[in-house]
Amino acid sequence: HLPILQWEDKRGLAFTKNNLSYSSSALVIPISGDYYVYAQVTFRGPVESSHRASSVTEIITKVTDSYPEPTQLLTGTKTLSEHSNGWFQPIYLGAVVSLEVGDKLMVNVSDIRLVDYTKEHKTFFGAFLL
Amino acid sequence: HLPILQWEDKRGLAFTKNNLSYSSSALVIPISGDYYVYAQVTFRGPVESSHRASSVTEIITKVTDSYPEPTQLLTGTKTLSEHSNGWFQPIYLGAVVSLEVGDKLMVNVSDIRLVDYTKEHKTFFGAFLL
Amino acid sequence: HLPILQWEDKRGLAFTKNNLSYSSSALVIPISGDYYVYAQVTFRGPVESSHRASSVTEIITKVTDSYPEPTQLLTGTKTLSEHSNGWFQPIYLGAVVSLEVGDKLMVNVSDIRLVDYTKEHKTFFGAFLL
Amino acid sequence: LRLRRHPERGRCPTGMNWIEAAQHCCPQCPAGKYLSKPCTSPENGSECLDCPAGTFRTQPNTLRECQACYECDQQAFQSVLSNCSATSNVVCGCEPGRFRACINPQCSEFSCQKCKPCTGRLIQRPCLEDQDTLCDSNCKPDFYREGDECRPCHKSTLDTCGKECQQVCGKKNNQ
Amino acid sequence: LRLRRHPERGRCPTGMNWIEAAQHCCPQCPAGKYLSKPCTSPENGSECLDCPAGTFRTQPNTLRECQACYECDQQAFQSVLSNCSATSNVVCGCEPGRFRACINPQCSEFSCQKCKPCTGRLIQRPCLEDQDTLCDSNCKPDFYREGDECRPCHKSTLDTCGKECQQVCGKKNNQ
Repeated sequence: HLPILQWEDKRGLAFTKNNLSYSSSALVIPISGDYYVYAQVTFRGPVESSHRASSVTEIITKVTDSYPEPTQLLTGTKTLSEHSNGWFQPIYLGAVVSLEVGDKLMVNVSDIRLVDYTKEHKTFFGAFLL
Repeated sequence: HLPILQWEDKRGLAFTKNNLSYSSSALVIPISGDYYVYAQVTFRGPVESSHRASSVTEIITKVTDSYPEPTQLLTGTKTLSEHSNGWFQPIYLGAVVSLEVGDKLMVNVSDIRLVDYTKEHKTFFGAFLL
Repeated sequence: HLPILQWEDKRGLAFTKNNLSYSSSALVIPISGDYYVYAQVTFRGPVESSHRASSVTEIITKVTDSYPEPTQLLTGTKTLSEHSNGWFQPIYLGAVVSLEVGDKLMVNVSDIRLVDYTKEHKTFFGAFLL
Repeated sequence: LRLRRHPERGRCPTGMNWIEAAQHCCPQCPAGKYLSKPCTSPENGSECLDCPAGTFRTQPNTLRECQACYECDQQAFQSVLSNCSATSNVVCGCEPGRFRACINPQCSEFSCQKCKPCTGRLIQRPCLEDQDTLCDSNCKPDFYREGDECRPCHKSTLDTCGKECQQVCGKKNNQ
Repeated sequence: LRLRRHPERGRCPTGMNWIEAAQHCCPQCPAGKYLSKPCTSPENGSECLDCPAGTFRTQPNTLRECQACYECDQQAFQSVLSNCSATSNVVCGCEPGRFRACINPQCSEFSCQKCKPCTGRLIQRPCLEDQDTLCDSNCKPDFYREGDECRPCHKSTLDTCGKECQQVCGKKNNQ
C-alpha cells in the first residue's frame, strides 16, 4: 500500500471536536452519517534521493472493520512536467461520503519524501458531519 | 454548449439523499436554499482522436426554468504543458451558491474524450444544503 | 505583506447572509465558531508588465484584534512551467478553521496582475458556519 | 473478572464482524454479496444480497454496498483482460501492438504506447505487455543507416545516395 | 450624548485587547504566551500560559493558542539557522556548499541549489547564502576552453587535442 501521512492534531491551527478523534494516522468516525471529508497535500521537489518523480498522487482512504481492504474514497493524480530546479504542486480533494461509526480515514501519498510538511497551512486534512 | 457529463447515482460510493435527486445528467434541487456544490474532474491524455489539447476546462452550471440559458456557477481552466506520453490533471471546484427548488446542476467539460471516467474516486460531483 | 484581493459582495452570484459581512477586502466573522472557509483564484499570464512569474501563490489569512500580525490559514503555491503563449492556473483552497467574532478573513496573492478577475465563476471566496 | 455480556467492539469470532447499529456481531456476507440487513442476533444469519451488476466485493464483508467496477480506458487504447464479476474488479491491458507505459510507480495508471516497429532492423525482443520492442542496434542486410533510422537500399537511387548507403547497398551490386 | 459604559469593541487602552466573550478589555499576554483564561474585569489580570513546545507567539496577544513552528526542509538540503523558540519561528538556510534559489518573490519558499565549482576558472565572487558562485569568464592558466568548460592541459594528450588546447597548452611547452 502507499505510505500513510501522519498528522498533528493539537498544536497551532489543528484541533479535533465533537469526539471526532485522531489516533495512529487516522481520523476515527464517532457517529455514522454523511461527512464532508477534505485534504490538501502540497508536494515539492526535486529531492535528492527520489528518482525523477513523473507524477504525484494523493488518496483519501477508508479502513473499516467490515472489510479487510482499505477503500479509496477520493484520488488526485497529477503528472509533473520537467523542472530543473524547485517545483511545487498542491492537490486539494473534498467530497461527501457516508461513513459508519468506527471507520478510519487516512491520507496516502505516492512518495512521502515529496510531501512539503514544513508549514501547517500548506498540507492539511479534515472532516465535518453534515 | 460544452458537453455535459453523465453520472452514476446509485452504485459504489454514489448516493442521493434528502430527495436531492439525479435525472438526465443533472442534480435537481428539492428545496430552495444555500448549497455547497462541488465537483472534481480528472482529465487525462493524450487521446488519439483528440487534437493536441492545449487546455482543459470544467464548469458547474445551473439550468433554471426562470431563464432560457444555463448560468455558469464555477469554472476551472488549466492550460497543459507539452506531454509526449500520458498526462493527468485533476480540477476541483467548490463553493456556496443560492439555489431555488427545481434548479438543475450539471458539469460541463471542454472535451469529453479527455475525461478519466475509469475510477469513481477520481471524478465526482455533489452538493449539500447548509 | 502580499497584495490583498478585493471582492464584489452583492452583484451576480455574490451574497452575504447570517450577518457574515464584507468590508474593506475582508469577510468579518459575526459569531465565534468553526467555519468552512474556501477560495479559488484563477491566475493567468503572461502579462506584459510582470516579469517571468515562476510561481503563483494564494493565501487565506486571518486578521484579529488579539494579534498584531495576520495569520496564514491556508496556502496554495504552484510553480509554473515555461509557457510562451497564454497560461491558466486555478488554485482552490478550503478547510475548517476556528474563528472568533470580529476576526477578518482575507485572500492574498503573490502577484495581483496575474489574477483573472474577469469572470465571477473563475475567482471566488466564501465561508459558512458549521 | 468482568463477564463480558457482549464482545466489545471489534472482538468478534472469525467469520463475524461487529455491527455498531445492532451492537452485536453478525456473520459476514461472502465475497460477491453485501449486507442488506444485519442479523437480529449473533446466532442467526445476516441477510446478504448479490452485488448489483457493475459492482463487486472480493472479500467476505458486512458492508452496506459493493464497490463500483473500474472501467478500461478505451479512448486510451486499453482493452479488457478480464471483465468485472461479482467477486473481482475489471483488469485492463493494452490493445494489440501497444504496451503498458506506467505513469505511477504501482502502475495502477498507465498509458498504452505503440510498440516500436524496428523497420529495417532485427527484433532483439518482441513487444511485451509492459515493455516496448527491443530493436537490434545495427540495420538488417539491404538496409543502410541514416541518423538513427534504417532505410532500404534502392537500385534506382544507388548512385545519388550518401556515403553510408553507397557502402552498404553499392557492394552488393558489383560483386 | 450617550455615555459609553463600556468602550465599544476595539477601543481598548494600549496593552489591552477587546474580549468578545467577556464583553470588556483584558490585558494582553506577553510574547511567548497565550490567553488561557480572560480577565474577569479590565482591572485584574488575564491568565496566560507558556506556548507549548513546537509553538510560538512573537507578539503580545489575547489568542487562545500559539502558532505551530515551521520546519526546515531537510530533504531539500535546508538547514536550521535558528531554532523555534516560544517567541520566534524557526529560521531555515541552506547546507554548506548550497545557496538559496528563491521560488517566490518574497523568498519564503526556496530550494537549496549546489554552488558552481568553477573548475578551471578563477572565482570572481564566492557562493553566498542567496547567490551562486560567480566564475571568471576565461579559463585559469594551464586550462583550455572546450564548449563552456575549462579543461586542464595534459602533456600526454597534447598532440591529439583540439586547436584551442594546442594554442593554450602547446605554447607553454616550446617556449
